[in-house]
Amino acid sequence: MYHKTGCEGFQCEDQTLGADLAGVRDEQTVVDRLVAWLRQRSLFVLAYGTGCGAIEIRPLMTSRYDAERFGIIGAATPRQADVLVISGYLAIKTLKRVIRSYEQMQEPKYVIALGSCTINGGMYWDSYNTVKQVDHYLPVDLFVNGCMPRPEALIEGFVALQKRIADGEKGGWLRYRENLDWYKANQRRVLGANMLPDDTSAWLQVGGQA
Amino acid sequence: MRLFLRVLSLMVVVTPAVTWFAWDGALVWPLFGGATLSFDVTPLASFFLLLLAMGAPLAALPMLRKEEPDWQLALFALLVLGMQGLLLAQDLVGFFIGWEIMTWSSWLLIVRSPRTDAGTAASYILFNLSAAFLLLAGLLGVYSLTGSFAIQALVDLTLAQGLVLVLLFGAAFLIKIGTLPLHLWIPRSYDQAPEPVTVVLSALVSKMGVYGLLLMLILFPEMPGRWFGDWLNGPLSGYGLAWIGVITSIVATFKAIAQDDMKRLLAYSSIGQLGYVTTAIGVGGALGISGALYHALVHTLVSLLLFISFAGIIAQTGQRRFNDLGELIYRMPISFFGVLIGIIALAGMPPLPGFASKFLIFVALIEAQWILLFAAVILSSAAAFLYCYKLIYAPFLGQANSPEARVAREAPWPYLIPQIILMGMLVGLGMFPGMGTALADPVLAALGLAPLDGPSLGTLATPYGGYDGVTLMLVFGIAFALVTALFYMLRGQLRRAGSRQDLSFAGEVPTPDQPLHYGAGMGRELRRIPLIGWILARSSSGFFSGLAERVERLAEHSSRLYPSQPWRWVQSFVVVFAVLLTWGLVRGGGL
Amino acid sequence: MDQILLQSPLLTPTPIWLIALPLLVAFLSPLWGRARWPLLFGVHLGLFALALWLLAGVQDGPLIETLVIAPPLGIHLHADAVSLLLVALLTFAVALVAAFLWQGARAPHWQSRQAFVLIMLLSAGCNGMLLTGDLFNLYVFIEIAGVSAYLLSALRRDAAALEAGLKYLIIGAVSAVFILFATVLTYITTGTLNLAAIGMAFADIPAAMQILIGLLLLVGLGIKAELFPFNVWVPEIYRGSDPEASALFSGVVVKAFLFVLFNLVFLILADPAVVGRWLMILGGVTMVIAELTALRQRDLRRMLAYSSLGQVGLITLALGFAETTVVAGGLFHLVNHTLAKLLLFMVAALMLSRASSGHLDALTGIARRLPLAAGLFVLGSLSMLGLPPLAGFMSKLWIMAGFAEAGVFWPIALILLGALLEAAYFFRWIALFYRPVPAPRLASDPVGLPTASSAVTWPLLVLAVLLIGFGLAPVLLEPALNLAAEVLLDRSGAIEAVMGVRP
Amino acid sequence: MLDALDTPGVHHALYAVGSMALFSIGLYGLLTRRHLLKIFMSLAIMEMAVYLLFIGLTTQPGRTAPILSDGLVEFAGTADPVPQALTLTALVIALAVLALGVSMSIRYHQLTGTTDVETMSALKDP
Amino acid sequence: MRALIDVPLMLLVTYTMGFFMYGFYRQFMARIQNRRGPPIWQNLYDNLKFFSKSETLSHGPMFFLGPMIMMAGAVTTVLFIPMLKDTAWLQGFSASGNLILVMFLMVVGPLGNALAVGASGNPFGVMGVTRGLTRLMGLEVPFFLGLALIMVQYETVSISAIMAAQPTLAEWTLVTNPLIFLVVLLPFIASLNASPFDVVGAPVEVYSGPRVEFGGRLLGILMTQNMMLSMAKYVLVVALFMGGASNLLELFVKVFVLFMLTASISAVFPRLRTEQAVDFFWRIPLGLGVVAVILTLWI
Repeated sequence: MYHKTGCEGFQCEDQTLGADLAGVRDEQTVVDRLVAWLRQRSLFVLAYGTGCGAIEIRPLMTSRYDAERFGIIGAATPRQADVLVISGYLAIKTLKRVIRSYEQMQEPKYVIALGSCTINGGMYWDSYNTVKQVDHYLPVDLFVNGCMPRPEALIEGFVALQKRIADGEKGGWLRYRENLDWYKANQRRVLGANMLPDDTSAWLQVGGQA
Repeated sequence: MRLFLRVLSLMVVVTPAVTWFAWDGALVWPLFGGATLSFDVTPLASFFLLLLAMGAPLAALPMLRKEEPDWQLALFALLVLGMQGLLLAQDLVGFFIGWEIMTWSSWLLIVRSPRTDAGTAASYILFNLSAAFLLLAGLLGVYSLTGSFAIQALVDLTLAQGLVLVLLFGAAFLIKIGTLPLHLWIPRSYDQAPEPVTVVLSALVSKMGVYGLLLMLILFPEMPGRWFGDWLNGPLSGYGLAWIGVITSIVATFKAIAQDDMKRLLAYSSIGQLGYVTTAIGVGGALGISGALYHALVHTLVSLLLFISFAGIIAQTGQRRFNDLGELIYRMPISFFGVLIGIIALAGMPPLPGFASKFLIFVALIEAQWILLFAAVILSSAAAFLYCYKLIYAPFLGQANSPEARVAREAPWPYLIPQIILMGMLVGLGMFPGMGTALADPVLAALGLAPLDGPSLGTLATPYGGYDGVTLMLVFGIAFALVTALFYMLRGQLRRAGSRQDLSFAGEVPTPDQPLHYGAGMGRELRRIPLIGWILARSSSGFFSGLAERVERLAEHSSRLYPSQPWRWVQSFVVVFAVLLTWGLVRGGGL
Repeated sequence: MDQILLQSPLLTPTPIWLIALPLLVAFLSPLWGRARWPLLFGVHLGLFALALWLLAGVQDGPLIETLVIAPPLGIHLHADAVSLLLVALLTFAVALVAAFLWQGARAPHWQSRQAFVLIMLLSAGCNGMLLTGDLFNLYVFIEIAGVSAYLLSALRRDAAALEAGLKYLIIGAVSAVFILFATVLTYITTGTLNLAAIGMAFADIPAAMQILIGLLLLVGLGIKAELFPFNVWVPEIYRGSDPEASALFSGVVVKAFLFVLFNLVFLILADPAVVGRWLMILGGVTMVIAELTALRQRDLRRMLAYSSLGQVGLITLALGFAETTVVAGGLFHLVNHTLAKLLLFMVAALMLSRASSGHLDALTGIARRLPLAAGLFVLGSLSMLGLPPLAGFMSKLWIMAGFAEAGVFWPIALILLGALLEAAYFFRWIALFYRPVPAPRLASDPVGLPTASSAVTWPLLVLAVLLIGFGLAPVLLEPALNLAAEVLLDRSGAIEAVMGVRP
Repeated sequence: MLDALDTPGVHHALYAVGSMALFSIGLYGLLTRRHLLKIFMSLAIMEMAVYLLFIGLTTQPGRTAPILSDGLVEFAGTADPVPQALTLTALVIALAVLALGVSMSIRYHQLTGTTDVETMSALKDP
Repeated sequence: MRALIDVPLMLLVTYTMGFFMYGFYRQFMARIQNRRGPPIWQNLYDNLKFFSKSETLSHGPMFFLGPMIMMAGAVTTVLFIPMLKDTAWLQGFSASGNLILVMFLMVVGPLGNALAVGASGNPFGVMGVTRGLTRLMGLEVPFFLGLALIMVQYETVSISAIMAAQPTLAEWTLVTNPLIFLVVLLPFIASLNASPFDVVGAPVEVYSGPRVEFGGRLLGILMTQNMMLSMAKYVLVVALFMGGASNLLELFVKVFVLFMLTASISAVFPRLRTEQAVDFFWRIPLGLGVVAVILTLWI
């Protein structure tokens, strides 16, 4: 992405946040709006429990924080999920699985990354086997900062995401499509011989329309 | 010569159809001692003759392939002749002759298969001959009572006479039907017989046992009522028979679920389905009998369809275990639809006719108020869903699990034509469920029961209510079409998965050589359910193999009676002579 | 009748030719050269025709042919409906064996003149046994048949054949001693050897002596008629002999002895029912034990031997019942067993000529080499088991229907049990024949011997056609069998025909 | 004194006892001997016993052989001719059988080098 | 002609009741767990969200047709159950069907699902199907035993006739023969795929289940048919045990009461493993059923 936009990590987020959404809103029909509203109102979460963030997801769903009241509920498999939550540092070994899970989700799909580890490596900044910047490999829609962020922060993140969805903002999955070559090159660089087969992403390359 | 043999055999194979359409007048053939064999078509025979007339030519089609040996068709023609003779016979000797021709010609068909082992060959012939000899004994019993072999109502029997005769005939027919625990010969022989032959065994030969069982209703009109008394609105003997049938079907169903070989599974399923028929006959009454006939009809069509489909698969892939197949749906689509229709009918799901026959049986049970039996039938019926699913999943769905399954091609036409015809028949019968009862009504009349007399062919009517097959089929069809159309009207696009390995697999990436097929293991965990585990851990094969071992040991002892030294021979003569002489002299009498 | 017969005894077809012709042809054997087998076949076909012709003439009463002095003092032939029926059967059987040997036997020992002479003698002896009306002549014919049988058994002249011949000879001699002893005692007590006269006088001799004679005859004839426990020798002999010879033993010799046994029982005893009952038990035991033992046999000839014993037991069971229907059925079964056993033994001969031995393993998969023979074996065994639509079924049904009519059920149970055991081993053999095996396991044709021509199968086909024919239409034989059964059971009629007075 | 013994009854009893003794000897031999020739000898002895019984019991002291020669012109005072004739026939047959047996034994001995029935085992199934 | 109005109306009623009841269920569970819970419309939102997904992955024709069969089966089932009594409206095609037919029609859906899952080639999905079929085997025995007792009691297999035979509270099957209701209740809950017998789907927690491969609009179809079929089952049980309903309001109230009962049971009992569930059905409800048979028929 860097080569196209000249930004990296949360710099890009700044850019995207600052983008003008007014034009988008005008292009939406009533049906589009309804659909967008429905999408934000019902988020099925595939919580990829990597790192310490996995422990933070659980209270989110239980009585104390009760994310269900926002229509957020867990999903068992990527096929049913709308949001992928990457909850912490990603080892290279885990990255492969995360990418696979992400590619198997059905569009529209969103990625929320938890904690500083996903932003810049965090306390694992010099580890030999973790991924430092997750958005080099997956189109993260939202980073939730902290080490680890509390469930309240997580809920805030979700609400922010819901708002962006309702506004009809261009989701990360479209970025993934547009910059597939770049994402794939990054992935290939890290994964090397363990690179995923392209059966889940090839259709994007041939210009597949979802 | 080959061509002549084939044409001749084919002509014989269509004779049941000719007989069914064009028979008029009786045929009489003299036997010794003034006895005669006579042949005619009775309503009951006519029903089963119809099954034969439909089944025989369809089953013969796969045998016409070049790959199949000549003798197969010729022996099959003989088998058809035997069954036809059995059905047409008006006397027990003719019945027995047909029965035995059927037995040994089918045995020869089985034994010439390269897969048949000695144990199977022996168990098939010994069980069937035991049945035949029990039948013969019963027939001679009837002869000693009436002085004639004619099939007629036996009245005024004493309890002992009746009991002995009923046991002899009943055991014979129950062996043929494959009732527990006398079913052991069925799975082995169905499994190991050549594929086109298994079709015949399951679809047609087993029905002859049903015919025999129904014949007993004619032979022993007093059996239900007089001998054992009543039990809950029905005869106790019928109650017993019904339980025998239902236990057979339950156990056979569980055994079927545990099989990992297609034909073996179908064999157990066949046993189970005929268990329903036995139950229905046990229930008796107009509903029970017509349910039995209807189910026999459906099972004939279904087992023809399924066995022919699987014969096609085996011919194309050379594999017969669930583990070694998979994903054939794209390579053998017509066979897939054949099996799909087959299992829907087999599982007794509406709108196909399997439901119609089961409905009749259920209503008969409710009418008789035999509720526990009803629950037991439901148990085996519901458990049958499991093996039905296994039947369609393991070969056609899932992932191809052997090189053959990956490159297989659609079965050749001799397999497909009968499948297409049978699918049409099943769907037609499902749409017009009244056709089955219309066919069964003459039999009911002949048995002295009130026919069901549906208002139209589209409805299956019973005194307890019925259903309309045409409406059902239309509603389902229209609903299906509308749902599919609406789905396409929604936004977004349907995308085909990039590869067969594109599975949600907990993030893992399965490789093509990973065993992703869940064929043979399916149903294995059922063993953990106490009842099923208990049933599956049991088998009557130990008893029979023990019996065989005892006989062998006895034979070993008796062969010691035949020494090879001359002086031993003379010794035994002298001893016997001396003993007899002493005994004779002590007795003091002359000759 | 006597007058007609005496006018031109040499030209008229009289029963004596049935015995004399084979003897004559046998003793003139040096004349025949290479035409021996056709001659053997032709002669027996002629005798068969003669027997049938005579059979047509004895519908109303037996034909008594005096040889030297008029009975009861002299020697006579007693040709009635049953003995002629059996003669017809046996000559036909020998004719078929002859045809088979003519076309099929290429081994040197069957090419020799000996074989020809021996079969002729065997045939003469058996016919004599069936026809004679004199106890001592019976002994003589038994010995003629016996000696030729011993030699036929040892014809192959290797160790196994000689062993079989020697054992057969020993046991035959023992049997002969017993029969001779009985003959002697009979003469001493009754003063006559004419069977009819003995029949008149037997009831008057002391009870102990009756039992002694009866037991001596039972042992002597029982050995030859293969009744348990006197049949212990049979498997050995059949195993050692060539199947062609065994066919003759089982199809011809045993049948003659069975007839002799029952003819004596029915003719001599005033009340054959008691002895008949014991013979039934004996037959039943014979059948069950033999069928049981056959289960374990691993050699084709041995298996066929036990099967033969079983069938003999069944026939004994039927004939011992002394009731017309059952006896007629028993005679029918006797006919069927002869036909089927001939077929089976000839098929065995064909198979042994192609396989390395008669052992189970050697014969596995033989059907691929000999499809027709295997098919005929199936046919023969089906008839043997009594499965429709073959003749064996009809005869068994006939017997059992007779028992059922009389309300006696234990023989039915025994017969069915026996048939089931029989099925167990016959079907095992058939299954083995049809088992696919790699070709190298089959032995190649014996080197140096020309293979049998395909014409060798026509006697087998004739037998097959007969088995099917009789199975489909037992009415063809019904009148003859019923008459034969009546004649066999009609003691007073037989005695009256000879002695002129009713007993 | 011995005349008293010279009655048919005593004679017949003697013959009967003698032939039974012979018969038993033969039977004993048959049951115990294993040599082929000894078996045939035993068989011959048994047959002899039967002949002896036959001849002995059908005649009486003082009777002559039933042969019409030396001036005898009628069958008076002769023994019953039938047993004599029959015995002769039986003897011939027995001789033939015996000869056959012996020749076969020799042949068997030539082939296998044994004459012991106990070791005959070619017909046994393994 | 009436069918043209009846059919959409019946489908609408079941669908509405479906999302409403399930929305209520989520609320109810949330309150029990001391949560605020989603709005009552949440199920509708979820369902429509799935229908508006832009990508739907298919594993081949059969994978696609399976949910269609399932939906068609659910629609047919709904249309063969009479909703009201004493009126000609909302009867659907129930005159052409009967109780046994309806019970078997309910299995058509799972069959379609099973075919689709099989076609996906995912072994986890097939494991789920096997579990489902196993549970079906367990629950159908006591369920049908109870239904058979009802059929014997009213001597008919027609649902309308059974409904018509219970005009007043005193004649409800629930009152005349409460034992049958006890027999049927737990299998009924299992047939709704509800806790404590919901290990088959295990909606959130277990990776393997029949729905493992479904996403997007296909999942929406599955959800819809599940809601409709469940409501059809409630309507059926109401008809059989609670005398049916004369108008939609009555129907709604009765279904709601029944729903409360089942929801309460689901809320308090822990989940059973498949084989435990089957064994349970064959011990407790079936044992009760046998007792019921003995009491009603033999005594």
